[in-house]
Amino acid sequence: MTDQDGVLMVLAIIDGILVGGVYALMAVGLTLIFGVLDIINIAQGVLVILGAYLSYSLFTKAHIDPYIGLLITVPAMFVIGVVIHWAFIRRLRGTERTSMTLLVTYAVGLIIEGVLYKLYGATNVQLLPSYGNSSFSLFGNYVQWVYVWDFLLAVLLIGAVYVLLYRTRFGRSVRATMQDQTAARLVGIDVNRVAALTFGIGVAVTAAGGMAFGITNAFNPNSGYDLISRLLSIIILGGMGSVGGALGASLFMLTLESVVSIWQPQWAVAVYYAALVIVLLYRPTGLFGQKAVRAQ
Amino acid sequence: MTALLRTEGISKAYGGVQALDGATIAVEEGTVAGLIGPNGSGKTTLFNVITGYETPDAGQVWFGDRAITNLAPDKVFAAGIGRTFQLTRIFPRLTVIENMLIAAQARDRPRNLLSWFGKDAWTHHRRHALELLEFVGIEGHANVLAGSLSYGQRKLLELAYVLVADPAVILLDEPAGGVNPTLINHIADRIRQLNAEQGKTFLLVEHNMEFVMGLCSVITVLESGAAVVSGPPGIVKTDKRVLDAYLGTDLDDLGVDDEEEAR
Amino acid sequence: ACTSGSSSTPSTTTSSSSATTGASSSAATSASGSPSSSTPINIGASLSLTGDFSADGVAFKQGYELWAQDVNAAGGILGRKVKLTILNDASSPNQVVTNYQTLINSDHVDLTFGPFSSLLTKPASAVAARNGYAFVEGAGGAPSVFDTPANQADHNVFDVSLPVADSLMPFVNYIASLPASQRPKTAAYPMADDPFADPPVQLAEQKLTALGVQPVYTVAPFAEEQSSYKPVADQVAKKKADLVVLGSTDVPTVAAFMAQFQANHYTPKMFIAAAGPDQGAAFTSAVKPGNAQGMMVPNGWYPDYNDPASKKMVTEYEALYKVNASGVNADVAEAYSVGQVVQAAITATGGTDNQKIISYLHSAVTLKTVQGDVKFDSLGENSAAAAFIFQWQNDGTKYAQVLPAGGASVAIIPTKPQWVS
Amino acid sequence: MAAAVGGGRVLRGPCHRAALPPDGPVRPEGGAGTVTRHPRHADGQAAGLGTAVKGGALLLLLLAFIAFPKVFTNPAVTNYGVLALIYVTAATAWNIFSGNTGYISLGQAVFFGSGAYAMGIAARDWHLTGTTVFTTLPLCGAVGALIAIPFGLIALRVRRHTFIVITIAVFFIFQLMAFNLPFTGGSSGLASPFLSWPAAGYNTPFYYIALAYAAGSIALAWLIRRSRFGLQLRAIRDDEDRARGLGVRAMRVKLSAFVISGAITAMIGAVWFYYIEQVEPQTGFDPIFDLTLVLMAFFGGYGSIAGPVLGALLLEPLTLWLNTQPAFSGGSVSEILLGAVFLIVVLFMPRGIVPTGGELITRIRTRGRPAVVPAAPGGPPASQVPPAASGSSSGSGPSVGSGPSVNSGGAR
Amino acid sequence: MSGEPLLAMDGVVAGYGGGDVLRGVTFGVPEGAITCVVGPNGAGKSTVMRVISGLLRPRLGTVTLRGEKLNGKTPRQILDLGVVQVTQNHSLFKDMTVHENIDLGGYTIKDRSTVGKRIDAVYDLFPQVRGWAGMKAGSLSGGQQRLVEFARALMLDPVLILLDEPSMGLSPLVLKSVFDAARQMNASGATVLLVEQNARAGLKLSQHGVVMENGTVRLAGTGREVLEHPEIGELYLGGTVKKI
Ligand SMILES: Nc1ncnc2c1ncn2[C@@H]1O[C@H](COP(=O)(O)OP(=O)(O)OP(=O)(O)O)[C@@H](O)[C@H]1O
Ligand SMILES: Nc1ncnc2c1ncn2[C@@H]1O[C@H](COP(=O)(O)OP(=O)(O)OP(=O)(O)O)[C@@H](O)[C@H]1O
Ligand SMILES: CC(C)C[C@H](N)C(=O)O
Ligand SMILES: [Mg+2]
Ligand SMILES: [Mg+2]
Repeated sequence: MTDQDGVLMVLAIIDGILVGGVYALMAVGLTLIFGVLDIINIAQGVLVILGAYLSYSLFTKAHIDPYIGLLITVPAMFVIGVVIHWAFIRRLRGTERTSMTLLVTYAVGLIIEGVLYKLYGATNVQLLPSYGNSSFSLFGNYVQWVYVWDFLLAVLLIGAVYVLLYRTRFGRSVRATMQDQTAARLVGIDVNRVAALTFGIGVAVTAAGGMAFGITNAFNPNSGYDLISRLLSIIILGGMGSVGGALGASLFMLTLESVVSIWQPQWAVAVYYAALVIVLLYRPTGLFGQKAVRAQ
Repeated sequence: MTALLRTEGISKAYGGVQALDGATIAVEEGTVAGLIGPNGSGKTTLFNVITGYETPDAGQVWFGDRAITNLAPDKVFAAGIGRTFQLTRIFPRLTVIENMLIAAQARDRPRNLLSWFGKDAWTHHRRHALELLEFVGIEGHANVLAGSLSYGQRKLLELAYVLVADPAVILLDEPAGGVNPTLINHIADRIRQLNAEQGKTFLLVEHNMEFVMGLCSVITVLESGAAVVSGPPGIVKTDKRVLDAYLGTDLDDLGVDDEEEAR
Repeated sequence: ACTSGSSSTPSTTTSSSSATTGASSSAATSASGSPSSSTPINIGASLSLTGDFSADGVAFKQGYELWAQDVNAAGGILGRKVKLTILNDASSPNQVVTNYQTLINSDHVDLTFGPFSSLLTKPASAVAARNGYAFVEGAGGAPSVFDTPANQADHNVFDVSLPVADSLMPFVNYIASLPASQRPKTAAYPMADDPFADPPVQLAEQKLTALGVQPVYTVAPFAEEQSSYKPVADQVAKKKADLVVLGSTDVPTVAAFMAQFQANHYTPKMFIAAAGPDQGAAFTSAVKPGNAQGMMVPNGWYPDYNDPASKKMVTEYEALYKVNASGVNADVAEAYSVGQVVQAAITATGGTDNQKIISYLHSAVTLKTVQGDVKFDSLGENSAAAAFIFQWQNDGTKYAQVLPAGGASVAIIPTKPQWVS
Repeated sequence: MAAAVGGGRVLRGPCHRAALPPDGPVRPEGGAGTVTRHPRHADGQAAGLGTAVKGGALLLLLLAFIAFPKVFTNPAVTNYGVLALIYVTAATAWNIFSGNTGYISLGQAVFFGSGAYAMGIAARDWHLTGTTVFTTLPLCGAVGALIAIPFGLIALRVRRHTFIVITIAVFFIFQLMAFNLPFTGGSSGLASPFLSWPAAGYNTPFYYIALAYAAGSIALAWLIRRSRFGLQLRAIRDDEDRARGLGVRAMRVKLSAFVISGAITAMIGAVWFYYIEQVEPQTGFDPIFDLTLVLMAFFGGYGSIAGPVLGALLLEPLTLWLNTQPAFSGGSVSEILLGAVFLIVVLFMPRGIVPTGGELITRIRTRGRPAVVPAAPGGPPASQVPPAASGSSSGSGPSVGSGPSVNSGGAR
Repeated sequence: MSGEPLLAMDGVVAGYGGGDVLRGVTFGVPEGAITCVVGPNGAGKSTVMRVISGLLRPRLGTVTLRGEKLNGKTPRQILDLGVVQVTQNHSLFKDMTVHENIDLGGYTIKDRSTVGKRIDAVYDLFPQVRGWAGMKAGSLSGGQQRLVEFARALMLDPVLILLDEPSMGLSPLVLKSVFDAARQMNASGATVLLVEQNARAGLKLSQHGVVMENGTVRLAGTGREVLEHPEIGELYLGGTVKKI
């Protein structure tokens, strides 16, 4: 490895960490929905895009800064999540519940995507606040401020979700519901309400992920598809239901990818997935799996 | 005569909990042995270690003169040790009879492809399975999904499994828990009969003293992961340590009324 | 690319396989047998209105529709109105095959127009080939489109657009024309793994290196995944090359590279991308218009192209979609040209007989389109197409042809200005 | 959280104590849950009659499928048949492995694409043309099987969600290999040889080949379902560790099913390749394909043979058809409609078409009848049989939160 | 023996979708007493419990608590009326700690300080459980889990407590403490409805006995009547005082 490579390596690592923050932000909601509720949320990618479009509309139409706009988009997405759960997912039970949630979320994703096409067309857009590409220098490399904000936002939201799940009565009821619905009902938990709220929260935090995505990437209604398999693999690598794990796994994944792409960009994705396979063979419950809400 | 199944100094810790602490037991061939001990003394964990569901931190498991310590569950079964589970583990989405057939065919070694795909090759298993289901009184549920059985019925199915699988050594983890008393007596009779007629070896864990004391010729008492006493029922039930740690003041008081007649 | 080796004026009667001819005449002639002037000419196409190619597919649809509208406003072709049936293929090969089978066999369209992207053009053209349909298209430009066995047998594919491999040549020639001191010293060639994006970039790299431009980033292509863009762009930025030739296929890729370059306080002196900046307002809405300044892209068409049909198309488009001329996506013109070529063929052959149309289009005629001249070689590539290089100027409000310098309407901005914030 | 459950061994789930089925995190309360009785009748004669009727119906169905391209000769129609049957085969192959074992594979496109590429490469390198290309089908199956062995040996060491993600990972690795390996044609992919068949009947041979594969794989699925092999697979689905304790050699059994599934999928992938005449990395190794199979299986009903078949027969033509309707132009309308169809089905058939249908039938048939045969020795119950159902409970049927409630529904 | 039944089941028909499991169950649970239900495996005892606690809706018939109709109510509403159930199968939240499980037993108590007090009280009653507080419930042994479940049910002050086979898996010494606790709760006013396979122990503890068979009530009477009924004894209670 030459000196030059060493410099690029540092750069690649910084890149991985920064982009990892954005992916973590998109994955937190999925950790709640898939990892905790065991709902295979195929619509997560589309929900990210929906969040991005909400922020985009506020920004272009009402000139609300994307970060401040979260005060509106997060509650809006929460309502959307609760409605989706209340209308469709609530009815699913039994051993097919998990599999049928895939059907429901796929359908919801299709509909949201269709509506986005109707509203916004197929043209790619991006959230372009004035500070979008401003950066500061670190170890001779430039770091974009938005990535820093997104990273902090990810840490903040992940912390909030952690506190919510592990430090509150509501969080206890969520975890209880997911482990044993019957027992939860016997201790007086309204399982439908708890699940709907949790789903709502999962979708709500995705609004932040969408904003972060939209500020760092151009997108159109179809852009969500490429995200879902990455997000799934992130939360499994992090450990099902482990909110902190989602961040750790995002950083691992994006850093690896960006380091490999110094030399072999065409194999970067494959190297990440190969590493994923190897890690999971040795830690089937993921990097932070032992803290998972559910053991196997 | 050397013991058919032995464990030597098995230890197993989970975090701070020492579930097994040098547990050494021996089961002679052709006996009905008992394993008792307070809740959490490590009985189930010992079963798990023997049958390959857990890896011990230390110690050896011997089956005859073969060390089977770290064998996988299917290998242990193939060696001739079958077990039941305390918290039942049936196949909820298979029918009861299918549950039985899984166990019944376990020791077959199909020679050709056809016998893998043909089902008629094992109709005789079906007959045997139905007979056992009848014995435990759930033959009426043969074609019902096992997940819909009542708790006690599941326990009975567990028992029927291991009987139909017919291993040389049968480990039973609380076979009587949740089972109707009349049926418990039948089960005891069946075990005696299998033992006498086919020389089957049993090791059973039970909290039903009536059942254990009446059935077992040797009883080992486990406490805090170690075997503390071993001997015939008469000796064990009067041992001071057993009384203090497990049975309470004496056997006649099974936690019911004081005037409970001796059983 | 052309493996058949036939001369530039092939005789289509021999090149069409007999089986296909037999089968096709029933479908194609029955529809065109009695061209009463009242029956409309039914034209079918499949486009990616959703899915991966939707951004371009929708623009293409606008082009087809605009063409049909113009034709009908002018009284149709041979007195017959044009009726367009556009189906959505969701960017899926199964769907595109289904759509063309439906258009041809159920809707009995008279003629077919191509879909968007080389990926879908290949299976679609095979369906058309076996049914004896001419397949005029504007967005299947990869060499592999023309090499398919079906096309080699039936020669029914016609791409009205510029063959991709040579598209960067005007730019290369421009560099060659500069005095050595003014040429870029170093160049970076990042490219996405795509059959459309790679050939021109590879050719440009070869030629420019021969000219003495030192390649500083020639790493293998990156996967077209959003997570790849930032790291690759940052690596490229670190090389501080004077020239960046980006093998891109769409707007998000170019936008990502631009953003990362800006964040790295790196402005290449010249920045040319294989595709993306040609998409008009769709491009400027994804990057800051000010940053579009100086961005270059090869293409066959530009809004100021001095052609009456093109001017008319642009005016109509402006009115219809409320954008200025520079906001018109080049996809629109590609689609429009498809219509024009077919229109010329119908007029010349006096009907919608596909075999006649195929023969006609292979007869080395030169046709006029909004994209300029079109003349097909034996496998349907447009040998007459002129490659142009365009540049965004006036802070992203003007998209102008700058190369080749001779016919250029506007002078090139030789050095890309700093990014704006 | 002092004592973490579980050890490090990959092969054994750490949680041996729980009576938890490997599938189903929301732990159903033991017995509670809607459970439909197995459709087999205790009464032998009735069963025999039922089988005859079923067999007759199946035969008629098969004849209908054979007659289809003779009746509907329009290639636009037979095209639906070809694509639907390709998906029937692929979904059934998925079902042979995933439906039986409960290991949800989202990596079937690995086989599909490899089959397509195998045929493409073989035809290219051996200069095969015309119908002789079809002779490579067994080879394509062998390629699928060969890939399935290492793939399975790796992926089948982990369970549930981890397995799903590993299949996704392997899928992406294969897609990138198709992009980057020297013999795959790179991002341009491969074109199939040219078939000089007349357009009118072009689809028909493909239809019959696909039909043969579909019928063959369904028959195989059925054979497996009723065999010892199938029983072991389903035992693995319910509780793999327990099955091992009963002597089931889990890895061997799972892997066999995976290999069978991979071989069939690869062969049908090759058929698809020849039909579409191209394969590129994105179309051969298409993540949507993986998802589609799973959607089809769940839509029709997971766990039965008929479910995925029905799902494929309904969904593939429906999706294709919606997009061919100019009335839904703009594309997004057809997406919204398709989504709505899904949601409506889920609302009314929350367990998929086949299981919910079967459950309804059982519920109606057994209404007011005792559920069980007397469970213990003893005379008839002393108390009276309840009055006939008066419908007073106004449809408030039994509603238990969740439970092991799998229904066999149709073909089992 | 206090008179008015606290809970009354009248002609209850219920099932799980594959026919009726309960086929007209009628019996009363006298207030302030301990009532024990016995019967063979699969008779429907646990199903009765599920119907009472609202987990399963009956198809026909009524369940009333002090005259108030229970069917149609949600488990939460029934819980709020003071009916607490310990189920037969293990229903702990296995990946949560024992402490969290106990805490969740008091989920319906809004006031945190009351919850804290009750937890202490429960721990005092079963000191072993306090020792396991930090462990994951699923890692406990079968008997230990049973005990935790019982302890969790004691978090509320129930009017009626439903115990589905409390004796299962408990060692003799622990069983004694559980039965003692049940008796103690009964003494302080709670009505107990118990299902037991350990019929002699269960019936001895109870004032009333109910024998179920095949989804119906075969016999109801005082505990001793049931225990000494010759036919019942032979069929379900393991014979009359048979010595093994
Ligand atoms: N996976 C595990 N993680 C943590 N602790 C465990 C685990 N398995 C067992 N233990 C602990 O080991 C001890 C022994 O448990 P085991 O189940 O063997 O007891 P047992 O003798 O079978 O009790 P019982 O009579 O109640 O069934 C218990 O304290 C239990 O908490
Ligand atoms: N979830 C279920 N789905 C279908 N049938 C069920 C279900 N749970 C129980 N049953 C059936 O209902 C009948 C009564 O079950 P229940 O659990 O009430 O019996 P029980 O009297 O409690 O038996 P045990 O003493 O074994 O616990 C049994 O025949 C059983 O098969
Ligand atoms: C940019 C590409 C996706 C489309 C391009 N017009 C082609 O020929 O393939
Ligand atoms: Mg135990
Ligand atoms: Mg019960």
